[in-house]
Amino acid sequence: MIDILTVQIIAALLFCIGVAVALVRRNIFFVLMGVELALNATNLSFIGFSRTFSGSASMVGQIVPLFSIAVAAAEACVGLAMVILIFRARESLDSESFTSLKE
Amino acid sequence: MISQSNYLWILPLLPLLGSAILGAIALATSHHEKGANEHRTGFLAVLFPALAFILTAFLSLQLEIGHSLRQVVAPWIVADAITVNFGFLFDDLSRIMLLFITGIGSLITLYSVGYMHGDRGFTRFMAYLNLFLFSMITLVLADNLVLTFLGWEGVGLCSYLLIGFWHKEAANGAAANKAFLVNRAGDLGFLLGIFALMTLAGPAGISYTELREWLHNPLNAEILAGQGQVLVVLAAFFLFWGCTAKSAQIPLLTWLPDAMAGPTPVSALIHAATMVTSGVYLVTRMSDLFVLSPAIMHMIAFVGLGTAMWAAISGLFQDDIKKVLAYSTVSQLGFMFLAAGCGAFDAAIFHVFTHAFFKATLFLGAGSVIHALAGEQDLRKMGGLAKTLPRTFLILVFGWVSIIGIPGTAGFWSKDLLLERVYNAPFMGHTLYYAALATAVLTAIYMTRMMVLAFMGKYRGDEHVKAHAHESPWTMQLPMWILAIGSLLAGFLWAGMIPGADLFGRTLSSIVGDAQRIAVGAEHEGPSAFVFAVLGTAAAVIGLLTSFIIFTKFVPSPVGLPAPRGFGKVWTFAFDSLHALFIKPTRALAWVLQTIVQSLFEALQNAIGLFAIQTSDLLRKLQSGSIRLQLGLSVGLTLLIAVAILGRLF
Amino acid sequence: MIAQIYFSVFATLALACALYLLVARHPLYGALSLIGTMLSLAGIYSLLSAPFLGVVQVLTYAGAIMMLVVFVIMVLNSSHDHVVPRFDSRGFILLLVPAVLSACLLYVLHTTHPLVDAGAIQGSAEAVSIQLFNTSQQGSGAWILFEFIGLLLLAAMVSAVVLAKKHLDKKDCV
Amino acid sequence: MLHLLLASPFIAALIIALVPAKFSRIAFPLSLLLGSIITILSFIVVSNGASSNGAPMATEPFAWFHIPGTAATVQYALFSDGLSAWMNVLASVLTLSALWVSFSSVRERFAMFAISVFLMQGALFGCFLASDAVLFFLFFEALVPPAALLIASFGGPGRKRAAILFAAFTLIGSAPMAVALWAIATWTGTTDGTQIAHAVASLPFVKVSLLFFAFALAFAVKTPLLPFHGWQAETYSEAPTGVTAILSGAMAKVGVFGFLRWTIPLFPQVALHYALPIALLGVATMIYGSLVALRQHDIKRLLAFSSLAHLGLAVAGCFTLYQSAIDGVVLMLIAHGFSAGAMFLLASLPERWSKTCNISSFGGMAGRSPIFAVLFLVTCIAAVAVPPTLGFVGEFLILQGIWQTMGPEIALLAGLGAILSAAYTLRLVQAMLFGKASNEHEAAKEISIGEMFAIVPLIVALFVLGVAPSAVLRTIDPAVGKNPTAVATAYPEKPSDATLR
Repeated sequence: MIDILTVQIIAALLFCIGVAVALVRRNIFFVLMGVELALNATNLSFIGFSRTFSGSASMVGQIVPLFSIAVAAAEACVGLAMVILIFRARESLDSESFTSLKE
Repeated sequence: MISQSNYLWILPLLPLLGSAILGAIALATSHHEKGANEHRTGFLAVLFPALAFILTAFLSLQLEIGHSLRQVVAPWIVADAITVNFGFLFDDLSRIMLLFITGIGSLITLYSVGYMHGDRGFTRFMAYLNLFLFSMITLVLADNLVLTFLGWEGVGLCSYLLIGFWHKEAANGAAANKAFLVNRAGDLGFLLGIFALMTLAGPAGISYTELREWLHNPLNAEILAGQGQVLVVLAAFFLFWGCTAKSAQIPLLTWLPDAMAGPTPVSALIHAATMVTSGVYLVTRMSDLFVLSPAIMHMIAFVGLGTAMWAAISGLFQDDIKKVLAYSTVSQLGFMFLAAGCGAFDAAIFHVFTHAFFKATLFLGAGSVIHALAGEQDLRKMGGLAKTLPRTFLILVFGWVSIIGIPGTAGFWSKDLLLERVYNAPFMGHTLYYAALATAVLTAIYMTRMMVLAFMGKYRGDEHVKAHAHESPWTMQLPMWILAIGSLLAGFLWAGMIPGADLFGRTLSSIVGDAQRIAVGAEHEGPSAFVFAVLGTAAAVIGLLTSFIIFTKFVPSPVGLPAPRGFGKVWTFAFDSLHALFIKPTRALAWVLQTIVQSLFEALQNAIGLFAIQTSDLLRKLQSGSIRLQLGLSVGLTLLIAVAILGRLF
Repeated sequence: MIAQIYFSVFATLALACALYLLVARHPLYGALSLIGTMLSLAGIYSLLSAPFLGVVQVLTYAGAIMMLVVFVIMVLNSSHDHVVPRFDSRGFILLLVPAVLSACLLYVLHTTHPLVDAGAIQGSAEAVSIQLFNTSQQGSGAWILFEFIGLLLLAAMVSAVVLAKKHLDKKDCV
Repeated sequence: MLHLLLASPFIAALIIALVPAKFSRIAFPLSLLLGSIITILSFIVVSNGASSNGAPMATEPFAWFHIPGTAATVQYALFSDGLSAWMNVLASVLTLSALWVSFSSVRERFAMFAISVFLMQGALFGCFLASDAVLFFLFFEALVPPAALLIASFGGPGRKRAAILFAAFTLIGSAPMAVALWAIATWTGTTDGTQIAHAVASLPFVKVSLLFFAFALAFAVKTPLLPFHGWQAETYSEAPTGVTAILSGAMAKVGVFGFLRWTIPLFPQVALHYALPIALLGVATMIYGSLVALRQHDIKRLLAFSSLAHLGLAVAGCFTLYQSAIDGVVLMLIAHGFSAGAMFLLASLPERWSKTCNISSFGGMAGRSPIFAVLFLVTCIAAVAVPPTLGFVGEFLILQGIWQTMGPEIALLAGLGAILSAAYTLRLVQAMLFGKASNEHEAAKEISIGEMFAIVPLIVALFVLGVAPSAVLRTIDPAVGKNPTAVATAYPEKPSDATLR
């Protein structure tokens, strides 16, 4: 069957790429999408590990990603609403220009 | 044998009372234009020392030789390791010292009533004089070292006040400062000597009688031989260090010539008769201690001889009449310490006694000359005064004759006895004797030079000063005459050659007798006293003639500063350069500390402040608004922490 | 054996799309590549005997969320957003953080050897629902979470509407 | 009785605060009245201290608050033996004369001045009377605000910086002490002064020395020892002279008092171990202070460095751990308190007359204001420790202690300091009193009767106590009466009970 170590490795890589996208790219959308990717990677790792439990415990490994998907959905929705708001205020999507919190 | 007496404390109290009253009068009249009435304050000023003299005379008559009166008034410092009390001891040594201190003190106070006539600070001067007498009496009468130290510093303070009496000119102030600081340096030595004695003999170390018993008590012999030996040498060294400052010996004598800035009665009383001899008094009082460390005894002898010679040489070159007398005082003190160093403590004290008389006569005579010439002190502007001031000239002749040592005068007897004892001293007695003889010749030379320049030849000053020159009033003449007669007859108290006339020697034997036996050892047979007398007179006559011949012809021109020229502006025979040896490094160190170290501390303070500001600025930059940086930072830091924790696990 | 092949295909596809997301020029291409990743992940889920999650993944993630994202990108797709530079100097410095992160994760994974437990049951929808809605005491109590998730989604929608609607009445709104 | 003494300054401050604004003119006489009442109270405490031959008076402790997380409950308990009684007398006398003299220079907001001075005095009393470490620490910290307020509102041109410097140094210095107190509470469960010594004895040496240095740092900043003296010159020259008199006269004593009461008896082994280096630091401070004082041109800075020097010697005296030296330290503190206080108060007069502190601008005061000159000269003589004064007795005992415990070389070094102190004092006297008067044209001013009344008792006290120091010694060291041992031992028995009496 599938070696779940590789699954975990892939999940880890995806997570790092997600973080990289969020940090490196200056466009707001990429930050959001990076975060989405990271979330997906965690779900994958969850499911990967759920295989290692026996009986009903393995099902828990599958329920949590379910909830995480729901939360991700809520987060994306609010995130995009804010993006619209920011865009309307700043006319630009570049995250460097939003430095009103600068000390 | 010590007997209890309960009115010793009146002795120091009298002059203290006098100075308090006079001080109050001075303060009260400080705002008046003219100051207090001079006759009344003058009378008061002389009254208290005179009373003290009468009481001393009465007490000394009552006291037989070998006995002493003791009185402990009240405890002073009662601490865990030491108890010091106000104790007074009136024995043979302090009797002699007190007699001439109070005697000469009252005479000089009477003299200064005339001398300071018309001076705005008259009452203040008298108050200081009385305060000085109080400290001097306490110094001599105290029965323990700490109370003597009280008198010791009190005397230093009064000499500071009196030297700087005419405080309008800054030079007097500087001289007064110098005197006080050098004395203070000596007092430090005195203090350390007291501590050494306290470590050696515990609380018994500071009171004279108990210390003598402790030193002679056989039980302590092994302490003295073993670990105590170092302490004995240390104590003797430090006490002698204190004496060198007070009696102006080699390392710490620069203050005495400068102390001539004070009024002449001050120089006469303090810097000739009483204060400077307190060093010799202390050495004699502690003779039991000094005798136990031969090394220190030799040091004293050599320092004394060195000072005597060096001061005599520099006395030759002085043109200011008071400076000549100042250096002659230093030289005579050198003689006294030479005698003490050679184990002849009683001869030293006898020389102190006679020196007080003839040096006071000389100073007072010089004072009346200066008074007559309206403050002129430069020998080169005098000359031929014999005719204009006959009586002063006669008085100075008496003093001059006595200091040179013409047979029959007080100076002759004391110096001759002293030189004889030096000759018989066990350690290098002969060489010391010959050097001392040479110094005696030098003394004769410079004293005659002074007399010749001042009184012989024709007058070199400006005429109208000479016109006004007048003899001093009776208040000045009377004490001078008494002292002049004293400087002639005082010698007979211990005329070596006249059989029965050694009253002086007998009185002192009880105190210094056994100490001298240890120092000098057996009374070995040397040449007879007559031989020494002849040698001494020969030295005096040779000095007199040479100086007479030279200085009647060669008359120095009255131009330029009255001080000796050469080696820089005012060359005081390397004493001041010796003095500067201490002053310059302290000033430099003070400058270094003040500028460098102080700014170092300030820089340190500011640096800490700056450092705080800098770091906070740095952190502020991190707060830039960019989201990505914040996100990166937070992920990065959590990662760091994770690695740190995980790292430690694996 | 076929599963291995499928798994490796899906895995490479997912990684490729993720990497493309990093370097995509336009957010739309990024969004599309993200959808690709999500679909391949759904495939992997079903291979790991979690078919229900695969379906949910496709349904909500790829279907709903990404559609919303694409829609918003299209809405805000005004001309000058190309100006936003893809990479800048700070970006490269920040690249360091994920690099270190991946190094750590790989190191940790390298030292552990997870083993597939035989007793793990096949994750059908019915098995998941038994577990999810098991209200008895020993149950995992996940059903409470399920109710809260409903509440959460409601709150998200309301806030999204409030955030965006407030400016609708202004004339200069987009 | 002790409670009344401690509370009286605060009550006095309160009374003056309640005086309505329009009666502000009576603030001065009222503050003098209250000040003298407090002084009488402190004299009563001293007298029954002396009559019962040094037996300390203590109040029954009652629990104040419990330090959370530790077993220690802080008690409010007061304890006064000879040392603290005399320090209280010193503080009250100085406050009274400071109030009197600085009235003419602080004319308008005198009420506020008086209130903060009384608060400072209250804090001083607290420090001297506290028997519980935390209570002592509270008053130790309470000293700073009123003093800083006084400096900042009534001081000279650079007063803001001086106040900040003063507050910063003292508070940062005493912060480690707070930590140490907390550590003591947790490790030993008690903060009562008397118990700490025994409780701490069982702790390992390293911990105890840490505590020792935390306490010592706080007091080293207060008395300024060498590295921590940065604040002193600045503060003393900028503060109003009346306040400086109290600062140097009484406040600096809290530092040495801290060493005597709260550092050496609490950690005797550590004190014994580090006695030599700290004593050397004290002597170094003295030498440094005197040398820098030699080059000062401002009177108050010169006097600041002179009190730095004197207190350096006092600290060196403490750390000889030799009983008679510690008696000498107490005498020295009282002597310096009176002499420094009198000197500062006297210095305030010429400063007020000619609006400048620079020495070179005076000169020839003896001719123009003779009474002031006499007082100034006598105070300088007392400050230089010429024998009949108390300063000499103190210095004598300290130098003897240093000679006994540390050998001749260090005693010689300490003695050098005495010479240097004479040097800079005489330089001051020479520059101010003698020589040509530089301001011949101005009208000659003279010290007024009121000011004389404030300063003369200080000087008289110096001479009277100088002649009869047993009045002080009897209250400090009841064992003084016992006969002195044959040869003074190099080290006393365990220092803790030697000094805790």
